[in-house]
Amino acid sequence: MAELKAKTPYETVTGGASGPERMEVTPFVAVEVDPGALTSLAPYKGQAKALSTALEAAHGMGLPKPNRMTGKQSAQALWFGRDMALLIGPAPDASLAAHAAVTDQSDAWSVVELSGPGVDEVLARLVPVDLRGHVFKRGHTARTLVGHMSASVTRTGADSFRIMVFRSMVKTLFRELHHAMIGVSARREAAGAG
Amino acid sequence: MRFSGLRVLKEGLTGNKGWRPHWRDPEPKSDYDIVIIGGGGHGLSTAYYLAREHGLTNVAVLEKGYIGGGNVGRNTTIVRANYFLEGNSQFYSHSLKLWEGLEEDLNYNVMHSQRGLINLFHSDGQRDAFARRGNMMNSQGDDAILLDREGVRKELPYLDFDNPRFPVYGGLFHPRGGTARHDAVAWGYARGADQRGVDLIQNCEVTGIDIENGKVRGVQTTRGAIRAKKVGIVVAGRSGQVAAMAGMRLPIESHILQAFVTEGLKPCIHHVVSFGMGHFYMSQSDKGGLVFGGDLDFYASYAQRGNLPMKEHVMEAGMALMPMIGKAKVLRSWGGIMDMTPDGSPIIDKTGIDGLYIDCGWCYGGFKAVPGSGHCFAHLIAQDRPHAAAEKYRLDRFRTGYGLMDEEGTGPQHNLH
Amino acid sequence: MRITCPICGERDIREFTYQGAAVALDRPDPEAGDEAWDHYVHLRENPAGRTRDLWYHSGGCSAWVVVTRDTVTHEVFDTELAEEAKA
Amino acid sequence: MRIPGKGLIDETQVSFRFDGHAYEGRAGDTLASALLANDVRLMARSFKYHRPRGPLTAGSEEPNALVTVGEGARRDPNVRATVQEVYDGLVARSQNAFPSTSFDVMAVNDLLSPFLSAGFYYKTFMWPRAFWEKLYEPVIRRAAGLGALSGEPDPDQYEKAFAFCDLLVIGAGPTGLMAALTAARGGADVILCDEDNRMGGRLLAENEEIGGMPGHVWAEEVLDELRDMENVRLMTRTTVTGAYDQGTYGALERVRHHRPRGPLPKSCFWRIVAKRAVLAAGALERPVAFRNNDRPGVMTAGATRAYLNRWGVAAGKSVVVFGNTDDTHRTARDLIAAGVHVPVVVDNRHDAEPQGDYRVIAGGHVVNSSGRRGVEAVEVAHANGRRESFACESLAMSGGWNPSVHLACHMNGRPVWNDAIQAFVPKPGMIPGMTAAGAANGTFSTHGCLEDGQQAALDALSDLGRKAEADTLPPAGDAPYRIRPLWAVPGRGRAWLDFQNDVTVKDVKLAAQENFRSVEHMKRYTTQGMATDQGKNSNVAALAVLADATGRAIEETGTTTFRPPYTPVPIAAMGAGGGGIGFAPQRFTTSDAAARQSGAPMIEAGLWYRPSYFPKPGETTWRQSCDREVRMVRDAVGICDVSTLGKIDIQGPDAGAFLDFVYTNMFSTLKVGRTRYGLMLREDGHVMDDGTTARLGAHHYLMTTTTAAAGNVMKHLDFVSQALRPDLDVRFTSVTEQWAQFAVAGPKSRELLQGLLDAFTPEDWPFMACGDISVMGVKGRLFRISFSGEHAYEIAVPSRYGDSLYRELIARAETLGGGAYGMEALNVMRIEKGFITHAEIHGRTTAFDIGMERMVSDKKDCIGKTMSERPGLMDPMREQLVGLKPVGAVKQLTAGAHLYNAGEEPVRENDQGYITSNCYSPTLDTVLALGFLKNGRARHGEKIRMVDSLRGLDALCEVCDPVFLDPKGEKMRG
Repeated sequence: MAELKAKTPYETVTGGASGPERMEVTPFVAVEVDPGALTSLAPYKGQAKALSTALEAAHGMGLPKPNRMTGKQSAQALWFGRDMALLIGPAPDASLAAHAAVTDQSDAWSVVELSGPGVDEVLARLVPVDLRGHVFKRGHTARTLVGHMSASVTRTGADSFRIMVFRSMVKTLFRELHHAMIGVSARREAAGAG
Repeated sequence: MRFSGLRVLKEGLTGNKGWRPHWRDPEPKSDYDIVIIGGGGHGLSTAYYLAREHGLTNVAVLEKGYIGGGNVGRNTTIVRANYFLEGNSQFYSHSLKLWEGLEEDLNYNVMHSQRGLINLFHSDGQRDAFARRGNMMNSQGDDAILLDREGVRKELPYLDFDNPRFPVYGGLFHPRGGTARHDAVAWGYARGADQRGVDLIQNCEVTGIDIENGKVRGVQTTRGAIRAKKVGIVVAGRSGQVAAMAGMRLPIESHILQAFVTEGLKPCIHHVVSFGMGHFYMSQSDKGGLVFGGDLDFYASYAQRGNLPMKEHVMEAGMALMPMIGKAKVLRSWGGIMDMTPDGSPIIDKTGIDGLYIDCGWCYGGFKAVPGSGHCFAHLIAQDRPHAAAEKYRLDRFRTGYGLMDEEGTGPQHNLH
Repeated sequence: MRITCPICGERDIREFTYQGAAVALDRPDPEAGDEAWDHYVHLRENPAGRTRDLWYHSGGCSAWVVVTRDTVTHEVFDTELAEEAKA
Repeated sequence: MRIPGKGLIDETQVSFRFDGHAYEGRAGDTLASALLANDVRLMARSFKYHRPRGPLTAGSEEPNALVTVGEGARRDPNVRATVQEVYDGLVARSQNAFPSTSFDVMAVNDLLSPFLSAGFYYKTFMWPRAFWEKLYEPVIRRAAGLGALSGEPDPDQYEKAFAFCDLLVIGAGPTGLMAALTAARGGADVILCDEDNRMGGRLLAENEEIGGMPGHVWAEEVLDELRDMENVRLMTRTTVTGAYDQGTYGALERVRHHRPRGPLPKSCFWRIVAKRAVLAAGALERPVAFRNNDRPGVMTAGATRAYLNRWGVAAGKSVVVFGNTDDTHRTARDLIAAGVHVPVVVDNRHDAEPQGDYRVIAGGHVVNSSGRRGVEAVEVAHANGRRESFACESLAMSGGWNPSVHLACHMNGRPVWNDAIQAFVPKPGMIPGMTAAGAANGTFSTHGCLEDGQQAALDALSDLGRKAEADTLPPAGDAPYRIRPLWAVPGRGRAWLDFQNDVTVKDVKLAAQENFRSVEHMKRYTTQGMATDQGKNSNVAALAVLADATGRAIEETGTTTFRPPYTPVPIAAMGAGGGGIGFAPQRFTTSDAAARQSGAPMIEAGLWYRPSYFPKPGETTWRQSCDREVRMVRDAVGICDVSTLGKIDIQGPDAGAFLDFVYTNMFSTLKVGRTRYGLMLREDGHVMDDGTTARLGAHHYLMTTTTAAAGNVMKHLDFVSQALRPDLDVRFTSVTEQWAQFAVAGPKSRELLQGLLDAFTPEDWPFMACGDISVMGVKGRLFRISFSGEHAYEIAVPSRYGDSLYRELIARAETLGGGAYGMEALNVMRIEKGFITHAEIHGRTTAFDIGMERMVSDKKDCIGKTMSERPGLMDPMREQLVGLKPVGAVKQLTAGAHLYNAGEEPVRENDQGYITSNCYSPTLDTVLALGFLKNGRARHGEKIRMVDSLRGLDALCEVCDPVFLDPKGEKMRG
């Protein structure tokens, strides 16, 4: 019997199977990543603390405060909106469901890693939030807009961000990132050329 | 003094010394038959028609600032009769007919220009909704033509037909739609009312409405008390505050609508064009400026100014629809106060107080309604019964649910109409 | 205009969707009568000045926020979560 | 005329063209300075009288020298020659003149000016009526306007961006530089914006010393320090165009107006969010109104000095200077030092003395100019009335300076009159968080500007909670500003106020004579201040004239409203990203690629794309494909992607109670493993949305919304939960994107699934059942629901498998004689079944109207219930949902057509309803329609008239039940 084949969001939209999408406009790179399972955790009334404890016990980190991410590379908890966190990486432990609405979101989001020196400038073309390094530090996250798309934006390093938009909008995300990257890149070139 | 080309020639030859004031600045009398609160387009036209149609000239129009200083002087000047719900259909049809004779009637060139209005649609569903509208317009005796995509291309070749996010499927063409010179409308009515004996009192703010035993007796103003047998409230942008003086609460939330004009350009847009997917409409003024607007800023406001997100949205829509306008430069933006009702349609009605009448809730429809609103409001005040064209504009329709006119179908959220 | 979401912090209004007067929080009893319901659904105080209204942080965390602000100056005095304003 | 050795720009030559002629300029030149250097001063024609014009100013406020830059689709109209930088290959030409600026036939208007007085058009062109649109208006429109758009799509790139800072400094003259330096040294994040291509402001235009060095050198030193600081961002060529709420500013950066084509965006529109701002935008010089003051060669004195000192260009070999402050003398000194002849300085102050080797006429006025296409001489009146003529090539005039208060007034604040400087200044606090400083605040000495800028920065630092110290200010000029009002020189003839719009002193007086006495009336009647400079050059003088004509003081007369933008902003910049497909995000289903590969035309459904139909070889019309697809589903099996419907996962102990509150019908009673159709109302009792909701567990539901309403429903649920019923413990997550969901519909759907699902017992899946399944090893969900009226399922898998499953489904369907069906077929089948969509629930329909009033449970309260019971919403004469079939000769029914009683005239008064949806039903071989008809449910069987005047159709049809096919639902239940 044939198997159902999994595709990345970008592969799905383009009908191709060439692996995760990677787009480079020197010195910036945007690449589609597979962060593992994505599970939304929405604690029931009065259960946030209990959920945090259960999360800590099961996956090694507590519930993040608003606008923050907790955890390590292998398992992260990303604040994802009012009364909601997104468990990234492992499959959720069964104990969590006692305290929270647990919903699989692994296929709902397109996840893109954007990096390059001074990459804040690229996102400054798309995101109405102050993402400069001394304000929006590693582990800071925001539910906000990227262009006209509802998004989650997280700083993952000095020069890198994780951007999440609805899976169906992945093409628009790459298109808008491309436009922004080209603009910043051309300015750098023009400034360099004097 | 009658205006004419000959008069302009004669005055030109004699140094333009003979021109007289277009209206007087009388002191308020202590007593009038009728006081109209509000010297905007609707108030001035009400006064004009009270005098012209009903012979009532012992009338004062009280204006807290300068006449024509409200929305009549800060809109996108579109004149149309393209509604599809009973009530609106007959009213705007009536108003458009008044527009069509307005210059002769007022002896004032308001530059009413029926250059045609095209509402674009971008899906089969929108086409069907516009077909319903167009058929209603025709059955009302107005004019509508359903254009297909090629028909639109013929009229508006500069639209983006090649790579648009929302392709143009067609358009509803309203040949009698168009524009007018907004200020001139206010001035023309003011002059006409003044010539017939109406007192236009500027810089006179109403501070209270005198009511005794359920009957109106007059108003208090910053220039003294004025008695009146009847009082009409027609104060777009301040309806809630003035109605509150009579103890009324209205089904109105006031919102900003921004509008924009570019620097003058040689003629490039003939019609009034309206986008179906992004709240954007544009026409070109006689001076060459592209006059355009979009949706409300969405939050309740009396500031007469808006914020950037809606400006950007409107201009993005402009670029989406007609990419040739990119290098037109926006010269000025401004905001009007839209009195939004729960169904997006206005109110012309008696109040619970004897002798007190109200004309309000014009949402964005106010400018084209200026003649019709004044004509029907004057009728209501003079005859104490509604004019047939405006009989659906009842205040109690929201409570009873009878005769709601929700053209947008968005329900009782005021800012969505 | 910028509004401070009680959860996310200060944000551009492009992230928010406006609803209308905060009277929407005070839903009448089904039997309250047509006048009470007319007031709730249709009639508005519509002040030129200080007002309380409801905004949805649609482009952010999905919180409903009650904003106290001035409709003439656009000054924002205070924001709180609708959930807490209600409680 | 270029003066060797003068100016701050380098010697690099650049070649450009203007009106077809080749010229040489220098890098750093503006088009205006380069043309003046080439002795070209006629650059444009005025708007109304088509008078010849040269540059009046040296800045963005220029009213005269507007040109068109570039060619073809890139041509850019109404560019200020005074701002446009020249570069190699620049092509510019004049506009609003035919055939040329030197000979413009429209200049006949100038001769007709007595008849073209203010507001003349309101008094004429009324007869005959039809002539307005046919004759008068076209002529007026052609004569009006300035430059022309290319008429082609703008091919340039534009961008928008956000920036944030502690302190925004607007303007980089002495005030702004000092403010930025102070704030930056104090540790604040600073953005310093200047509209010029080079920072320094008036320091680049004046002979002025700061700290013992030339002002421009001091400026460069400050800029060097600022450039090296990480907390400072310098933005040249960036005009702050508007001040908005809570410290938001709009700014336009001209990124590539000074370069030939390349990858750079043409411009960038910035939204700058600043905790504090300093308005250091300087001041603008006022021209003086006197007879024929508009001739090329007449310019402001400040512009004369700027051309001389910054660009090394003299406006003429001999220049008369006229003014009312010491700037007059500064101008004369600079000119003389550069070797330019100054025949006379006319100073309207009676105590004026020469400050150098030149003649002064104290208490005098320039009363007229003469010359052909440019000034050749001016006539001066002495204080005693004696007239004297002076030959000259240029006149430098100054009526004093207006602080650039504009941005401070963008929130409706009105500036206040300052008698000492005869100008309006900002009132503190007009923009929360913004302080005006320096010349923008009416401080005109260099020392005063430095002091003001420093203080404004210190105040801002203190507001920001930073410790700040005042450094010692470098010494700078601190001469007092002495001014004698000088607005309009009395006399005959036309004296221009608004140069571009050709508004003269006479026009303003005529407005007053006709009782347009309010400043707003005067503006609107005369068009004073409505030109591209928005009155920057003329408003205050016009006010003074109006005040004089109406016997009021200037402050009493008031100003008109200052509105954004400060200088015009291209629509393409503020609308960047909106063109083409960029206007809104595109959403693609997981089957999108497969559908396109099979040739399906895709149509927009909200932000989504969905296949319209799937053409097979030989099919030439959509109807052929659609009819086949309908038959295919009815006879075999069809596959359709339904993932775009909103899916909301609802969990929590109170989930059932919550759904009971948002739906009209009961969901707390629904069995686990079952699905129910639900109807949702708005609070005003009209239908909001409908859809099915499945109960997956005791506390777990999955709601389906329509595609169009998905976002709104989510918002509504959040509202009800947070704002109305926070007592209920329930949580929502949108899973629209998580699941790819496909309808498998038709009599062979069961057979198809049997081979596909890992364990499938059809008997376990009765109509409206739902639950987990395994599809080729992948966990999914199955719903036994139908929107086609057939025995049907919807199968859902995680989206990553969507493409794969879709292809598998199609392949299997094809082996069963089935295949894909699109939106057209879906629509036909739902009409056949009388299922409603947003064509019917269009926001004005109630449950009563669609015959679902019994779905409003009387056992409970729900959103919309109370208001749905308003008498007007239950009235039997409301338009009710009906089915319609043609019964006359005309067999067409069209959506949007209206209904009338048979035999009645199709006029609005007789309107009985309208058609919402129509189709040809291949199943029933007839045209069908759904519509709304007054009291329709009671009229089944009645014959009524359908009229579609737009399409010329007039048909007789029969009213029937909206369910045309299988009314008992045996097929879908069976």
